[in-house]
Amino acid sequence: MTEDSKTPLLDQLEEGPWPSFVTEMKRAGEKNEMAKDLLHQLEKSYKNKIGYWKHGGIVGVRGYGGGVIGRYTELPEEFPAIAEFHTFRVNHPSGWFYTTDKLRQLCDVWDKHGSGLTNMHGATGDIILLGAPTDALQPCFDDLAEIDFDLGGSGSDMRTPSCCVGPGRCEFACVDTLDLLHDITNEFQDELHRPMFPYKSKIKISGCANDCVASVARSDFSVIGTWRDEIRMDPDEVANYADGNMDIQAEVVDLCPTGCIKWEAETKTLTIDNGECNRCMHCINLMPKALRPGKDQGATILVGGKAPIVHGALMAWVIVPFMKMEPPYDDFKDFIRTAWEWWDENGKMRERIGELINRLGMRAFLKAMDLPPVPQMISAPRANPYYFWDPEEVK
Amino acid sequence: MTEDSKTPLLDQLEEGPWPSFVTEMKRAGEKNEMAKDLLHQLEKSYKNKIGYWKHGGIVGVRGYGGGVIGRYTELPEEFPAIAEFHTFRVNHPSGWFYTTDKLRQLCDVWDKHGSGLTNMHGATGDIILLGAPTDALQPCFDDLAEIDFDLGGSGSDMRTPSCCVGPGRCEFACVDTLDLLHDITNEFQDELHRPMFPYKSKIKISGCANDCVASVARSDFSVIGTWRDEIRMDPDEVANYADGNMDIQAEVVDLCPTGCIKWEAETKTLTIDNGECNRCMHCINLMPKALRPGKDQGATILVGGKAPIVHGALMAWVIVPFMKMEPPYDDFKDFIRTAWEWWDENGKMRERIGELINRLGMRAFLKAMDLPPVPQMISAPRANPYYFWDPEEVK
Amino acid sequence: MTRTDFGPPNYKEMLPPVIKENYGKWKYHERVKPGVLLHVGESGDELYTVRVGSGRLVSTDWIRDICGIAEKFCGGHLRFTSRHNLEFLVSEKEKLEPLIAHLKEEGYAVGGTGHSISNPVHTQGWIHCHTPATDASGIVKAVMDDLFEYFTDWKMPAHCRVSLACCLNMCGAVHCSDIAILGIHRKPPTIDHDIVRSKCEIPNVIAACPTGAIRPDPKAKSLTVTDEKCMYCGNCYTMCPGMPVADPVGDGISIWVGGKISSARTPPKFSRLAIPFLPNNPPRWPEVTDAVRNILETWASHANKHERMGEWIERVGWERFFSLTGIPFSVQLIDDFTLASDTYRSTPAFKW
Amino acid sequence: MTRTDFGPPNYKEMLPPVIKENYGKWKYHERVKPGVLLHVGESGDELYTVRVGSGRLVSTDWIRDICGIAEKFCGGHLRFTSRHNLEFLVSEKEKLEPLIAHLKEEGYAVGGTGHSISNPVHTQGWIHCHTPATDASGIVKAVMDDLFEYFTDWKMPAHCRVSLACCLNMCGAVHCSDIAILGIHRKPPTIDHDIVRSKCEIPNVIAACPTGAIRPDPKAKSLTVTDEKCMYCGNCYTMCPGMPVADPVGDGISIWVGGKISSARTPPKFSRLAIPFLPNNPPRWPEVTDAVRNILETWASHANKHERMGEWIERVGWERFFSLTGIPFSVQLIDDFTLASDTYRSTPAFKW
Ligand code: SRM
Ligand code: SRM
Ligand code: SRM
Ligand code: SRM
Ligand code: SF4
Ligand code: SF4
Ligand code: SF4
Ligand code: SF4
Ligand code: SF4
Ligand code: SF4
Ligand code: SF4
Ligand code: SF4
Repeated sequence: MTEDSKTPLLDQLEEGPWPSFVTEMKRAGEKNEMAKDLLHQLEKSYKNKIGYWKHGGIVGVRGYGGGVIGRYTELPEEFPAIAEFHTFRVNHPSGWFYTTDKLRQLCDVWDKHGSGLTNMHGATGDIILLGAPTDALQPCFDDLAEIDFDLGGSGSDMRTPSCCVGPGRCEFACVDTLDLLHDITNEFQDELHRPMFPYKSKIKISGCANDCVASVARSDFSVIGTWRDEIRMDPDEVANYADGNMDIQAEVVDLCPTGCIKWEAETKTLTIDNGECNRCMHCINLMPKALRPGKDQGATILVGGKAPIVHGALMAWVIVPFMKMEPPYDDFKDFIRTAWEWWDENGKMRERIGELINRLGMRAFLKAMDLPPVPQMISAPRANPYYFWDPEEVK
Repeated sequence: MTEDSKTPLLDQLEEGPWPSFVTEMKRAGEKNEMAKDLLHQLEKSYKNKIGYWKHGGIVGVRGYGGGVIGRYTELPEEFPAIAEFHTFRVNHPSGWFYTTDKLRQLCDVWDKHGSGLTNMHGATGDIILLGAPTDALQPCFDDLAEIDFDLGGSGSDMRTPSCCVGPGRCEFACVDTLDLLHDITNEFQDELHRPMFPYKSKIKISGCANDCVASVARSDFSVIGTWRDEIRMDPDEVANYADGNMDIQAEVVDLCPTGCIKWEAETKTLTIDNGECNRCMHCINLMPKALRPGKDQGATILVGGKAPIVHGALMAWVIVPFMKMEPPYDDFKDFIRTAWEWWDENGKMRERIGELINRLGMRAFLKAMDLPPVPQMISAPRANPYYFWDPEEVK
Repeated sequence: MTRTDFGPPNYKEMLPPVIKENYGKWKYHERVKPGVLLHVGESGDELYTVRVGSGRLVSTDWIRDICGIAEKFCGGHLRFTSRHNLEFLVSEKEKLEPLIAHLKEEGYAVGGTGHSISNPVHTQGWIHCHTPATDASGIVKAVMDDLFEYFTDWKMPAHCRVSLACCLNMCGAVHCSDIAILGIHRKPPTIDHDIVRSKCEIPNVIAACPTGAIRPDPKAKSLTVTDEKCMYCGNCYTMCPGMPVADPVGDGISIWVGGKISSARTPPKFSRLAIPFLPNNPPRWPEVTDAVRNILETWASHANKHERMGEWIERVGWERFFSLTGIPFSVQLIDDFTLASDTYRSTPAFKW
Repeated sequence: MTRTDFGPPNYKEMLPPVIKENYGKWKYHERVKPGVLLHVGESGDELYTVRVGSGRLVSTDWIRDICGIAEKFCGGHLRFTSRHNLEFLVSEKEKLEPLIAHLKEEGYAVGGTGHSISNPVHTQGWIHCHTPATDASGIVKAVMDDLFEYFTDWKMPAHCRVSLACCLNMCGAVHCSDIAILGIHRKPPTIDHDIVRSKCEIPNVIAACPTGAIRPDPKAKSLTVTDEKCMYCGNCYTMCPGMPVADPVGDGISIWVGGKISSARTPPKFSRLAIPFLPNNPPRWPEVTDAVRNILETWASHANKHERMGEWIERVGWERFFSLTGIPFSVQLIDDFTLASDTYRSTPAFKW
């Protein structure tokens, strides 16, 4: 840090063990004016404790209704290079797996057209290419298309779906998250690229109840792998865990939420009353070598998760306790389409599907989906007497 | 049951081991036309599956705004004796203790003026004298006054408060429920007898967290006895329970909600980490001979309990975690008065205080009560970011 | 001038001597046998309580009867409980068994203490209220006849509070009962325009409707109800006799379970809807008594010791409650009122 | 015509050979040491994963750097995680330790697996968004520098997810995090009437306000805001640059705790407000880093093994959370929004 540094505050964030985004901005700034101006504008924000971006008109590329977020600085005179500083949302491959070849191609395109700065990745899962002027958008996209990178979602469309690593590297996966994701992303290209809904709609897929892609909290459609039969057990490996340094009683049995698992220390016997197991994954997580999900696998589908705007955050709710999930995933696609249709017909502007269900009632949604009510949908029945009877029901 | 019984349906309810209200109605009907007509109208209800009462004008006695519920049959031609059939709500003595002399006096008055039927007691706690014509109301009340029975509440007033048996017969009582009840009932005679509030207001007092008067569910002001120091323990009696047929580990320790109680079977030692005890009463309930509430006693005051009309039932909420409860109970009376004042000023017609708190926010209520927010008031902090800051707070 | 505001009789004058002497100085209690409690004072004094079930709707004759008994065995003292049972207070141990024998002879129901069901708190029903969707005393009688063994005996893992209210007003703590029997209307009011025109103040009726379901019908000089907005509360009928909600087909019973008042072990809980509708079937409401018995016995045979209905259900899960009781799960049970979203399940961890 | 709708690159082409061969046939995993996982296939094949912390906001140079490393040690394959960490996938065991050594030499942060904190999910902040109440990357950097030992080591009883969002939109799963750092505005928009008149479509701005706080001001041909109704969401600013909500004094940070996503043991939970406001204090936000460390360490030293933040708090109670952390309890924490009444305490059973 030289004495006349123009970024004395940010410079302090180059110290310390955690990777420094300031260093990254400086690296990009060495070859790119946009990155440099961005750094200086940020320094100004740090000084004045306020942001300097404004919302602008809609920008984009031909044939797409979304995928680019328009952004303009409030201080174009001071920071001319970022007068226009739009970001691309580029659809990532399932599970965020890359070959280095592919990544290098991407870097080349971005160095050519944009700031050289990226987010790997955005909170929805896209590759975020951070900052390009309006003129560069189309050429940049053309080059991206050349190397087979398509855009992700933005605006009132299906957003880029994402999934956990699943069968790619996880023994717990009860659905082929990577394949399902790739399949539906391709199936719903139109919905992804052309805003047509009342608001955004997100799909996230986790292979098991650990929900490593946080689907339950932040997707309108949360797909979570599970099984219907019995946890598979290798008794020898159970014993091995006990012989290791695991206190099976305290760490596994006492923490089982249903109390359906028992441990006999003398005989080193673990027994599970599978009928009472709620498949929470805890015991399996602790003893992956000894316990495995059952073989009759599929997914639970939960609907309605979202952030707090406007009525408070929602977690997604169980709507289909179990659905088989095998290619071509027709049941699942039909489910999504029917739900979208209902939402599209009934939703107000900027009303997510969970809010719509809340407004019109679960009853209306289940009816539209032609689904039977089952206790798995609720944590408890109603505690109030305010059920509005349909005259049909009263005879 | 003779063949030409006029009450063939009700007659069937004279059979069976549980005391029969039909038998009671018949007993009263033998000397009283009102009771007889009531029985016959009820038979008609049983036949047609519908009630025959209507709401009528307001009836009452001189000097009182409530205490009598007006009632008129829809079928005065068919059942002339109950054309007017109003009930008295008579304020019971604390804890529903009676001398037989007192009860006999009451019976005499009621046989003289009314149907001879009663509810011992009504759900709020009053003695309900069931059915008298309009003309009889004042003379009946005069006779009641003669034997020192005053009216209870009805309409938008303080309703007849009630309490558990408390120190009268219960070793758990941490407040003198009977005395407190008697004292405040007398203190608030005006509020009890002259509707002056937006809606009804109920006070119930339980001596401990067992809440034997169900105050938390059905009173605007729920007073529940508790203590601040340590559970008193008699180790010898603990050992006696263990030597009896109590499985202390399973029945007491494993069910302690805070896990603060430990049992050493070999040494028969029970230890309680009182700092972590939430005073739920479970262990004391099971071993009253060995465990007793602490000595620094007082009450928790909860506010807002009510039935579901109109926004759903509410249970009362902790507002004062601890208040000493000793005569003349000034702190408590001030608390009630201040709360009523706030409610009276801000409440809409037919809005209970709990609903008002819900509408205006706990913040407004605490401010009006000049009470500091403490975590004991909540089961969890807010999960939504929608706090509306007071400009005063933002500097 | 009439005397007013003199307040209730002073409880102090009602207390038996043993209570006066041991007031606030009770040391412990024992549950002697079903229906009989023993309280022992620090002084060593003993007080036996014999609890007797009451129909609550009683005649003055009955009151005189029990006064006679209390005079004979209890020095002329008795009390009622918060659940409307009758309690004989015996300070002389030698009178205890004779009292019990006498009570049994006379057909009184001794029980209701400890791990038993107690008297169902209940309301007026067709006896005296204008908004009931069912009767109160009759159902209670039918249910208690059926479950009598659970009143006189300790056959359950914990205590179980059954309550009844004849309409949504829920007079009584019905909404927090182990098993609640609740009368419900299911049809909007029918409108008798003649009565409305002649007897009702239209603005007041409109204002009384909590859901804004009532609008003026200026042409007819009367009112209309938007049926889909009506939740059958009967507030309009209270204001206007031309708008009855009661209806022999629409009215009936709903069953709620798992509520709790005490804070022992777990906090108080609301009861939750288990059976949305059973028909009114007087005089013995067999559908209701069957349903209550089924729920009670399923709980009693599956719960752990000291585990209340709601605690048991929370442990095994509502999905298990429905599969074990065999009660069909229906759409009515799914909440869609103000706090609905707190009752939806946001986890794939449930039982099949 | 440009090509459109061809979809993302096919993941199959991205997978390293060991994954292709063991796809869906992994048998178990072991946590070798902090930052290193071993997955073993049914075939017996082994796959080591080395997890590396990332600042997420990275340059193309950095991407090329990591590509170089992956080419040297991993056959040119790598992946990112759902929390934006980088993972090197090593199929040849002999390359594992050299890779780790190389990473350490080059200053990469290896860690984030098992019972550690992982990369805080975060958002744009002052870097690229128009509604932030704080920065994102800077606070994350400050927090992770401070808590670095918890990233590289297993010193906690369970894993702990820290997340950050720079405004109420809460991009990311902030609302269900063990510790959430949330930027908040606290002042209603200031109105620049000239800009409103010249640049904004007044009806659209009014319609955008979720609380109905904005009304037309026909005289001024502009708008007014009812301050008490405004919850600072910035929706109006999105529609109209004449209504900024950002403000150096009003803006800052709130801290939320106890959220959870997985269903392991207990269902997912929302994070709940613990500290209503801390000032923006760039570049290192010491109030925030202190608060996060205090909460994390209080939990880590009191919780049982495998007990997440929210599980611990539920066990000991929120009153204990506040007394143990020493965080003052303030009125802002008491809910008064839609589901508020579900968060009030309806039992006298609490701790002092
Ligand atoms: C007499 C009465 C108080 C009164 O002022 O009238 C009373 C008296 C006693 N209650 Fe109660 N309770 C009485 C209504 C209640 C109520 C209110 C209600 O049912 O509406 C409750 C709350 C019910 C609920 O939680 O839903 C109540 C919850 C308890 C509990 C908590 C039980 C639990 O584990 O949840 C205890 C503790 C116990 O049973 O060990 C208790 C304990 C007791 C003890 C043992 C207290 C004592 O030491 O004397 C008394 C004898 C209990 C028994 O029947 O075995 N009492 N008790 C009430 C009798 C009603 C009846 O006729 O059945
Ligand atoms: C007599 C009694 C039932 C009984 O059989 O015991 C009763 C009877 C009536 N209640 Fe009640 N309530 C009775 C205790 C209760 C209780 C229980 C309590 O006080 O502990 C509640 C629930 C607690 C509460 O207040 O929230 C209760 C909640 C209601 C409500 C709903 C209030 C609410 O805010 O949700 C109404 C509706 C209303 O006020 O318009 C109501 C209204 C009525 C009315 C006045 C009907 C009406 O709308 O005009 C009933 C008159 C019946 C009649 O003609 O005799 N009654 N009512 C109880 C009073 C006897 C007594 O004084 O001892
Ligand atoms: C790589 C990743 C999936 C991916 O597609 O990218 C992943 C991978 C694994 N997770 Fe995860 N989880 C990943 C994000 C998550 C998330 C999402 C999040 O944090 O936003 C969650 C939910 C967090 C929450 O509950 O708040 C998550 C909750 C779990 C759990 C449940 C832990 C618990 O007890 O609550 C397990 C089970 C365990 O840890 O034993 C688990 C287990 C695992 C295992 C052991 C699964 C396996 O057998 O391979 C993987 C290694 C875990 C480790 O780091 O030690 N994973 N895991 C994600 C790594 C993120 C990171 O860089 O830190
Ligand atoms: C870039 C990204 C944050 C990041 O740094 O990673 C982002 C950035 C924005 N989000 Fe977001 N959201 C991003 C993921 C999310 C997520 C997380 C997720 O998708 O898993 C959420 C929570 C989940 C959800 O959708 O509910 C999220 C919830 C929101 C909301 C609130 C939506 C709600 O219903 O509550 C808004 C407000 C809106 O839509 O007007 C929003 C709006 C925005 C806008 C468009 C601001 C606006 O109002 O115009 C931000 C643009 C920033 C910019 O200029 O770049 N963003 N946003 C994430 C997208 C990257 C990607 O495509 O991968
Ligand atoms: S969600 Fe389950 S299947 Fe997917 S990565 Fe996590 S643990 Fe594995
Ligand atoms: S998966 Fe969960 S519920 Fe099932 S046995 Fe294992 S710990 Fe228990
Ligand atoms: S509430 Fe407590 S003090 Fe009152 S009777 Fe019940 S157990 Fe005794
Ligand atoms: S009163 Fe309750 S919390 Fe306290 S030690 Fe006894 S059982 Fe535990
Ligand atoms: S519950 Fe309803 S019908 Fe029954 S007494 Fe109360 S107000 Fe009347
Ligand atoms: S019954 Fe209640 S909800 Fe229906 S119209 Fe009448 S007042 Fe309104
Ligand atoms: S959290 Fe708010 S400020 Fe931050 S990126 Fe998302 S929308 Fe923008
Ligand atoms: S900030 Fe949000 S709530 Fe406030 S005026 Fe603007 S749109 Fe309305």
